Amino acid sequence: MLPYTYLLLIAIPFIGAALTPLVGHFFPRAKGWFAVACAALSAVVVVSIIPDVWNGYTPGYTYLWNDAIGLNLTFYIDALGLLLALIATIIGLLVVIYSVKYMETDEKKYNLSRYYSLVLLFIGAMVCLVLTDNLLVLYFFWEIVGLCSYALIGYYYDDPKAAKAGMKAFVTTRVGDAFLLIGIIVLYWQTKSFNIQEIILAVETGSISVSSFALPGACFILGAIGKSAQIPLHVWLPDAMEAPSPISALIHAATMVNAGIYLILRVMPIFIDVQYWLLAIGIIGGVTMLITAIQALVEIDLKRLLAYSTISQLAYLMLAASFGVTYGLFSSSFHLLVHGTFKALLFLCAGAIIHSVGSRSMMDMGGLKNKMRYTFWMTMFGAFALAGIFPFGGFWSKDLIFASALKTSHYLFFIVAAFTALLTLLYTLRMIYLVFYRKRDDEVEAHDPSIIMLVPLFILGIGALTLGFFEHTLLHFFTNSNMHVEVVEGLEYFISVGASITIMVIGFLIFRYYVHNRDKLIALSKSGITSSLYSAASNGFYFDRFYLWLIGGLLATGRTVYHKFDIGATDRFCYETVAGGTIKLGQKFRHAQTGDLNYNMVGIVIGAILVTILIFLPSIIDFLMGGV
Amino acid sequence: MTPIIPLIILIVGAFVIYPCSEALRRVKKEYLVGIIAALFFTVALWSTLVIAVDVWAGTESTYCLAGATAFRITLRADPLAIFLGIIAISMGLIVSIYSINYMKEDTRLDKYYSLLILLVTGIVGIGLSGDIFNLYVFFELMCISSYVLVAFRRENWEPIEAGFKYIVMSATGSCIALFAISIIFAQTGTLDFALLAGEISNISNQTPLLAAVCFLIVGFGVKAAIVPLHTWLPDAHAAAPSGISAMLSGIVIQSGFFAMIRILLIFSGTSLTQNFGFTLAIFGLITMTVGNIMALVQTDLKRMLAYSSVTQMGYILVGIGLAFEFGEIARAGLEGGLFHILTHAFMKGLAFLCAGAIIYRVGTRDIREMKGIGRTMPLTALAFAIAGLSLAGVPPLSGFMSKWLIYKVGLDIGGWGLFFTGMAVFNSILSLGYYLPAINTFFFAKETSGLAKKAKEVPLSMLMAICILAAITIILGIAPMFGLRIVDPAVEFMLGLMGGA
Amino acid sequence: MTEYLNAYTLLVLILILIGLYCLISKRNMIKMIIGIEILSKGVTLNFIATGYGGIAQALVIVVIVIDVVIVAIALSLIVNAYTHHGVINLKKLKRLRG
Amino acid sequence: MASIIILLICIPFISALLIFIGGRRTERDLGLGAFIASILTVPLLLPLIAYVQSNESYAFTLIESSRYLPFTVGFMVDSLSLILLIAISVLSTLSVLYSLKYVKALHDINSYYSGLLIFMGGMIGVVLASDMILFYLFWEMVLVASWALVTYWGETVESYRIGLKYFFFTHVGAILILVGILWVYSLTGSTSMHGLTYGSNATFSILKTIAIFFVIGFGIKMAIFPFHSWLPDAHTVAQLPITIMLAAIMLSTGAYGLMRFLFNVLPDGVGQSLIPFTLILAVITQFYGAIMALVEKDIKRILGYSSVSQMGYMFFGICSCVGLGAGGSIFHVINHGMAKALLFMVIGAVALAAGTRNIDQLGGLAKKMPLTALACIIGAFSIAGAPPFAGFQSEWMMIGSGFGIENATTLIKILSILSVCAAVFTTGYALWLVKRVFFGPSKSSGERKEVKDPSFCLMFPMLILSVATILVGIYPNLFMPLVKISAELLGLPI
Repeated sequence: MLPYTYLLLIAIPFIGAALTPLVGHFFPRAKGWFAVACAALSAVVVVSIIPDVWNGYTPGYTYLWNDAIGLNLTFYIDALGLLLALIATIIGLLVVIYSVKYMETDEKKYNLSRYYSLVLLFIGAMVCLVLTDNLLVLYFFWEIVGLCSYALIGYYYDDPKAAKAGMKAFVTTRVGDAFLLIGIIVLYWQTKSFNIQEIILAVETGSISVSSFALPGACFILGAIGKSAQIPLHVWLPDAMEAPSPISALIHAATMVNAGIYLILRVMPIFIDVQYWLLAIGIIGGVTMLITAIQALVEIDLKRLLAYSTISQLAYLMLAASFGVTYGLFSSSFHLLVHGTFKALLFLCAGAIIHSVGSRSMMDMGGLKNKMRYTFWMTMFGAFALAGIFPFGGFWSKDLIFASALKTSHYLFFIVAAFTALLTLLYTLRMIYLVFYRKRDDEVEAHDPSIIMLVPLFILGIGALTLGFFEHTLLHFFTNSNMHVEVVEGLEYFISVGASITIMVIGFLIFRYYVHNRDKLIALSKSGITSSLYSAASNGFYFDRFYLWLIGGLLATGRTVYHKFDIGATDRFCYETVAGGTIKLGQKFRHAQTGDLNYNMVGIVIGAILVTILIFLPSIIDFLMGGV
Repeated sequence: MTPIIPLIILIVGAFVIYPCSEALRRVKKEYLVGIIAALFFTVALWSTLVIAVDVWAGTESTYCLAGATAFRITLRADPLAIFLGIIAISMGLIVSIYSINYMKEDTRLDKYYSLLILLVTGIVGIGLSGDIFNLYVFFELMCISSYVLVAFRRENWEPIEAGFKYIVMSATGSCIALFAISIIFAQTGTLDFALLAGEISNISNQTPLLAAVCFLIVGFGVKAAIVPLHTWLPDAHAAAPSGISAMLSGIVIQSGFFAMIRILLIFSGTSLTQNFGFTLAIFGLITMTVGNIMALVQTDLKRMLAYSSVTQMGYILVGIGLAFEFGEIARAGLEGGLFHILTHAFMKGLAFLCAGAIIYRVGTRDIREMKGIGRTMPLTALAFAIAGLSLAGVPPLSGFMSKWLIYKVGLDIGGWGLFFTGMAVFNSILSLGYYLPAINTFFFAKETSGLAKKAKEVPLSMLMAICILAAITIILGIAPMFGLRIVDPAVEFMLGLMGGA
Repeated sequence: MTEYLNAYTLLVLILILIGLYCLISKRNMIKMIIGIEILSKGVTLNFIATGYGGIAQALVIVVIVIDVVIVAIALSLIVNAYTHHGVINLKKLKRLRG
Repeated sequence: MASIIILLICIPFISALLIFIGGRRTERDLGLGAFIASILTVPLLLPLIAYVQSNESYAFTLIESSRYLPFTVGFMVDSLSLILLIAISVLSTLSVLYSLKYVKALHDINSYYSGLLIFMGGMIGVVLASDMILFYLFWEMVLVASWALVTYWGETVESYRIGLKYFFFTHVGAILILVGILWVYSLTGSTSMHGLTYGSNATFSILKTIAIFFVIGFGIKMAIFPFHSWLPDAHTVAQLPITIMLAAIMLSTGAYGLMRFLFNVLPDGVGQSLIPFTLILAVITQFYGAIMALVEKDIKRILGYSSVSQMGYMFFGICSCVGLGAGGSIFHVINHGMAKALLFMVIGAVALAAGTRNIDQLGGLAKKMPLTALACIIGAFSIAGAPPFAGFQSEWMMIGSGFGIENATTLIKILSILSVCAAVFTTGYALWLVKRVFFGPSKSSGERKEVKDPSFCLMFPMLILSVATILVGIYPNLFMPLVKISAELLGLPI
């Protein structure tokens, strides 16, 4: 470990983020490289922690940030957190490098300082999020990464779609966040602690009853599905594709969206004994992966397709997590790493393609294979990894998930995962076909990007190809750092390997049929039952429409209530009933003041009688009582 | 210094006004006669203060005009008299300053000022009288001066109608009060305050005396504008010249009430069934509520203020009535009641003077015609706002301070007392209901009405009077101890009489 | 009760009631003044009836003087009302109300 | 120490008088005078902060209650009042600074500034008073001053009617408070706000009734549903600096009063007994304000309803009677004050530049007013309770406090969950506001060419508040020790 690691962890990205606008102001051309330097430095710092953790040492550190309410910056670094931190910093570094060239053209219209500043802020927040042990601090950074995501989705702020998408992303995830906050607070009131390790210890020693954890457990799941875009809170991620492509690669594929999974894995020891907790995660994962894979099948926007694919793959992580600490934790983490790598690669490639073609619709692409050679090959690497083709990373990680499912007897989940793998293969191949192979009547102008953009692609491509072979290294890393991880030796399970291979074969067969009979299929999709399925899938299974209906109804109700209550009841009550009533009473009283002197004299007589009655009241009462 | 000195000064003043006025008329500066009146008031105030220092120190001074022990005419300077005297003379002083410009266009100023001085003389005399009949005489002096002053602009319809109503009702009241005095005289054979208490406790049959109490309350109640005896008040207050309205509202109706409690005090120390405190408090509640509700619907500024006076009398009645009923425990009621007489004199005086100033410039009494007057007459309107908020009991103005003491008395008593407090608090919201719209109209109305546009700030003497009263209203709110310093000896004195059976 | 009901007291009460009746029922301004006078005289009689001799007489004289002044002022008002506005009936004087 | 407190109270009033007298001077001179007067109070706080951190509280009596004075003129400063004081002096100073440029060409500018200073002085008095009647005096002074400011210099024709409404609503609240004070006095025989001892006749049901009076009385000032309807109106109609004072500080004095009276004046356990009732009101307020903010079109009204919602949070925190909630509410006084002041300043600048406050006619201003947009985002996120901005630090404490209530019934649990869910709506309207005003295509560009960031006088307060919002967000220890002591003083340790 480097000296002052903890300080550097926080300081480098955040100070970098703060300084970027200044650098951008004084040296406009250097700000990109300044950001690269900052990202690289943080990567170095994170990498420097690896040896310690590898050797089984768990670095910890506490800074009393806001002691009064337990908001203390506590670091607890184990393999899981470090893995996420590594992904964040290294992919972050690659993305920043990529951006230097990619974002160049935006310089005139938008201030790039904002971009780099936010990216650095994001990297720093992500690192802190995964390394901290304090749930409240976790929530703090959880929100900051959401904030960066919001700001970067809406980076092209004068595009109404982007502005809307940013807001949608933040508000939707905020629903999850609110529940996460409830969970954290309820957990706090029940355990009097925000520290995950303390709570785990308390749960393990049995000093706290798990039965009361149902509410926080459910809240944590809701928090996770918001951030990781699982059903029913997944609607923000496809829209988030309005962000610049590097941001999609970094935030919406490789890092932030993994935070939800990370949270589930992190708190799993706390809630593992809560009834149905794991099952709920598994069901959410299973449903999500199926639905979004189908949506990916019919999507024609390249980035949205990748977004659906991301949701679907994240659902794998959820599903894997539901296999418990022993089997699920590692398989989930492993796929997380692999998926982060290849999906970032795919997004960067897509970015290069879109940059070059000038459109995001795959209908505007086609026949790009020869025009963008390097990009094509890198996309193929990513796509094979996504589709789980041997020997790319995805094959190994998915295989591990299948095997874990079988080992833990989750057969239904196994079938769902396998079927989704088939769908995955199909939409991947469709994508490749539409973008690179499909023949077009007209020519599309396209060319490979510059070397600065290609370098990150190559690095990630190599990762997608080779990461699968590092399964055991990673396992060693996990077991060394006290993570209670066991793992199935994937290849020992012939069923799972067989399944993987069968899927590959069937997938290719179906795809062959698709390529040859594409027109027929398109016609089929417009008729009969399939058409309604098709339109449902292409409309995102009406989730968006439902939410819009909900919000619209709410606003309409709000308006009604405003008119009925604020204007109607309160104002009318105050002005008409109370004030008007009093004045009416006054008008009545007014008649008593006749202005006639004779009446006034009668008033005097009445007054005299009243006074006499009151004065003699005791005597009268005495008299009456005496009479009785 | 003997207590007759202020009276002599004032009476001399009333007569000196004539030659002075004659002399000034020759140089066409008749209106300056107000300065002479103010001078006399100043001297009288000074002499009262000189007496006050002695009285507060504990030496009551008595001046015997004539008579033997059983029936004598005495002037006795006790803290209560000093209290009333100081308020009355200062109000007279301020009103005479105000009237210098306000009455500039009127004729017969010699009569106006001498009547004003006589009015004040009557009030001072009410305080100083050592026996009931003397008190009655001074009371009538005050009444008669005020009859003439109300109907001073006798060419117009309104003063005549109001004046006539005022005379008839007030004279009837006086007669009833006098009837009560005659009963007391018949039963006890004396009218001297010092002797009465002893005589009363010797009397076995109390029914005539209780009847006398009834007639006292009704008789002086007409003057004190207790509902339902108040009907003369809105007419008279609205019809009188504003300076006189200020006097009427500020001190004359309180003097009626003062005369009543002065006599009732004798009974409070005796074994007589003391139900009258409760009666007063009940009438207080009715009075304040009716006054407020009536004021709510007025569009005539002065009439609104007049009804507000009815309300404020209600507060005083509640405070002092409860004090009569409960004695020492309800001390705050006496403090509050007397303090409210003090603060009300100044704040209602201020309100009427401002109203007079505005009417003087605008030429109408309709509030709706005064839109935006705050822009053309900022100081006057601001002073009116201070008076209005103070009357509505908004701190930190003096009205809140005195009302707070009246709220307090109900709490000190507990039980039923809480009801009185609750009603009093509720009424302070009601009173905001007419002051606030009025202030709003003055300042915040978007368009300035045609009449208000032509208005400008009033002449110096009026402004001076207004500013003095506004300052007093604020100062008594921030530092009520200045006021309570005058009130406190009077409270002690009254408590002494109540407990001294 | 009987001890109070001597002739004087009765007369006093009758006078006062007549005065009040007059004030309540009569519409003529002059009659109102007469009503006050009757009322006042009833009260005056009560003073005399006390039997305190000289003192009472002194008081009564003062009261009568005061009465005279009040009546004088009231009458002057009536004169003004009549000369300026031609009104002597209360019913027609009724403008201020509410 | 006593002299400092007296100075703190006197400076605004005396300078108000001086400014009023100096009516003939130029606008600039008057504004500068007001600015100097208000900023003078800021350094005066420093010794108080130092003192309170080491000694908890300082109380002194200027004039004892006596026969000549029916209450004690005494002042007390402890950490709770200190937090309010900081908010009051700093934010008032900033709004005076903002006024310098914003309220040009107003009539009677001298009265405006002196009214503003009296408003400020009244609030300082409210938080320093140690006697209930004195508290009430200052309380009403605040009301009168703010009413005059709202109505006299109102931006629209409506101000006449709305001024009345504002005054009546809040005055009725004040009267209820007064009734409560009087009742407490009748039970204890003392008007002091500290160390009261209740006699045996103070049964729990009586105390509970008094507590209801206080809750409703202060609830009206805090614009708690269903007494909220004065707030959006008053906020909309007032001149912007006045709106800032109203929204950012005056509402918080309501929270201050509620805390003082519920926890210091009334004995322990009274506040707890009102729990489902108060929490229901709080949750309704949170949602109601947020939904109305979504519905509204006028950007000032949006923020007005946002204040309603935020006050719902504070009300929730206080009424949960849990240390975390009380602490959060105390802290939120600062954080909400900063964020809301910031947002109103932004809105003011936007309205000034774009010439409209209708959100449908705004849009795409980020390009032309980048700094303002940044400030708006910071303010909006702070209101939405998103880290790293200050709002987060206090908001989670308040909304989470419901879960800390002991022996919670299902209803309370549901209310607690709902109060957290309200945060989603808060985010919704805050972000939607930002989006509609600053993002998307520019709508009003055709008519107005010179839309740009405002001048220094308007920008400077925004910058200060933005920086402070971030600073407090990442370094809450700036206030947390004070907040912690305050919560302990209220008998609700965090």
